Amino acid sequence: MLHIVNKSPTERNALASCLAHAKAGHALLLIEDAVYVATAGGKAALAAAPAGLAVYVLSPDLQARGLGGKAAEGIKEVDYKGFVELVAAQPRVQSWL
Amino acid sequence: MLHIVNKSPTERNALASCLAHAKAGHALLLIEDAVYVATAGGKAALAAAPAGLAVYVLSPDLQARGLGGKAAEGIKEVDYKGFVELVAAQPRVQSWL
Amino acid sequence: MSEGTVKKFMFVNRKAPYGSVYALESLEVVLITAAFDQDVSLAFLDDGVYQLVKGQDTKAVGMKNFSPTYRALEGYDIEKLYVERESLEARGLTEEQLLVDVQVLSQADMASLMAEQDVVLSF
Amino acid sequence: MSEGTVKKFMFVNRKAPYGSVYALESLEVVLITAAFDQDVSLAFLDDGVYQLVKGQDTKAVGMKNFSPTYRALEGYDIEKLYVERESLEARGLTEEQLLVDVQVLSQADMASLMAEQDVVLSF
Amino acid sequence: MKIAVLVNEGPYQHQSADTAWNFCKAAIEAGHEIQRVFFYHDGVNNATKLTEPPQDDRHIVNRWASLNKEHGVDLVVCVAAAMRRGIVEANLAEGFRISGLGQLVESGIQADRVVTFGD
Amino acid sequence: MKIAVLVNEGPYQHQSADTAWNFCKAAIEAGHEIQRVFFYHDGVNNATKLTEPPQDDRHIVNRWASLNKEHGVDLVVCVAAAMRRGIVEANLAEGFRISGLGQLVESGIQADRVVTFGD
Repeated sequence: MLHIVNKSPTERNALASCLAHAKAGHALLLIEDAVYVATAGGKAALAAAPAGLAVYVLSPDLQARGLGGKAAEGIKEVDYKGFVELVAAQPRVQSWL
Repeated sequence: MLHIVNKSPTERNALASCLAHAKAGHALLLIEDAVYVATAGGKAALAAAPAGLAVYVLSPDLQARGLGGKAAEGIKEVDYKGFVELVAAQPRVQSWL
Repeated sequence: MSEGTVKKFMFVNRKAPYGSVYALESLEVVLITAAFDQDVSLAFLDDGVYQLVKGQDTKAVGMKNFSPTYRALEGYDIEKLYVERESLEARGLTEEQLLVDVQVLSQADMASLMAEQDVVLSF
Repeated sequence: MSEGTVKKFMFVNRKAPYGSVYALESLEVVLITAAFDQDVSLAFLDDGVYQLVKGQDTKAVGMKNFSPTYRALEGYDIEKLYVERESLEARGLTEEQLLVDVQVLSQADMASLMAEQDVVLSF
Repeated sequence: MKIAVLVNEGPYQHQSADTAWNFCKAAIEAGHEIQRVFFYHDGVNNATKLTEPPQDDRHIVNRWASLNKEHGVDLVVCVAAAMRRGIVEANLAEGFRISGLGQLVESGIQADRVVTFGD
Repeated sequence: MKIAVLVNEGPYQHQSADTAWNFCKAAIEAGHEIQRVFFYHDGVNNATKLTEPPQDDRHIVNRWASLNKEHGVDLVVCVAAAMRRGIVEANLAEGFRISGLGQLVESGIQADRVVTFGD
């Protein structure tokens, strides 16, 4: 399963709910206003992530917000092409709206 | 100041931010998806309210959500007419969007 | 894929009713999906559990009360309504306050159920 | 009221940029309000502080980069930009990471400032 | 008292437009003047004459129009926000007018209160 | 791979429409098929031909239309959601078509993946 979160965890509960339902072997992609989670200052919000959850961040969204190249260790930056690859690689997609 | 909050505190941070900036003598009106705060099950979200903050809830919104007449003690139910009276009684209005 | 394909569709409801239109328009998709003879599940978690609270009365707000539709789902053979226990409890709600029969699941079981679906639509 | 009335307008920014249009369209109101010779303040708190982060580059998302407008505000005599310290700290941000000079206020001082306004517009 | 109203969200998607209309109606009934309703952001979508909601649902656009027709309420749509979203004279409902953001600032100056409805 | 896309928010107000378009473009460039883009909720507002964004901003409606023109992508607007919001044949941009929710269900059945973009 590819989980997609697009909201900041300091504004909404989407990330928290996603992490509570994600499982080992799943992937999480942070896009739009969720990319703040992928930086040193926001990473604490991932403390509740299950073991074995691979975390990705959409780099165009990081760049737009002045955080290009600032993804914290352990979080992989992908572009839209990488987004598509994640969708293809995981058997299902769930957006946490 | 009349503070208006329209989002559930379990979904967004608007109520928390409002309470952190409200002052004694101000009023708070809970409308739309914020009315859940006014019930026994949601009232804990008001623990951070400053002393002297008068709390109101819009009863048409409570009714729509199956909670008509279920406002917790200390929270006054008002209808749209009461909403208008609050706006007129307080010198300013701030919506926490 | 052939016309006879049956997939597992799950509709994830995480938002309160009336404040936004998602709950109502989600139901419209649910009904159509059932009409296509798919395997339909509805999940209610987080503020989505508020959608099922009994006694909704929208006269004073002047909006359409769509909550009777949840009761009508059975007539369309939509019987898999799952509600997350943790979400109910965090909101001080009990099963008795809900307007329709549901299966209450733990968060862990809800997560497992989500992971078994073919198509997950969130509104 | 006469045409010469000057009111205190405060624009409260609590949302991150780009995810929604509020930050951009809020700036449009700010500029017009200044053109009406009103007393304009901008408050940045909660995720609104992200609006001021340096180095925004929207080429890859294909959206308009409106962050240079914050730097242009001074030219319109809009100089009251207030940022809440608690919001910066909670997000691991420092004043040096912001693209424009601001006054950093405590939450308590921000609350007092809000309470002194004539018109508070939140986007 | 003169009350101005700002509507930041479109019809049906969020309750804001409903709440704002119910508020305006109650304010007028209480003898206040709605100095202006200003539609900004997706709020401009309240002004399209092409909506056709289901028969058993409320008609949000017509409700606004009736505030103008029956009470002369000034319904102003922000031109910049409207152009981004495809609201132009061609699909503008009767009772609304398109104008600039200056009308919102003027409301802030002239009205005793400004009440914002949004998401 | 066949990928279907669901867009739940209108243009400009939220980034969803931008992200969805960028995703579709990348998927096509990677050799995948965008089986359909279905516009639901306020997403139907992506289909108005009356938008006129500022010259220095992107034209979201035209970008969608180009996916149809250049790659034959099926752009479907939900009729029920569209009627509520004033999107009808009269203001429908070229490249889009109005149809029922069955088209979304069909996408769920026929596509290998459904990716939702919303608020």
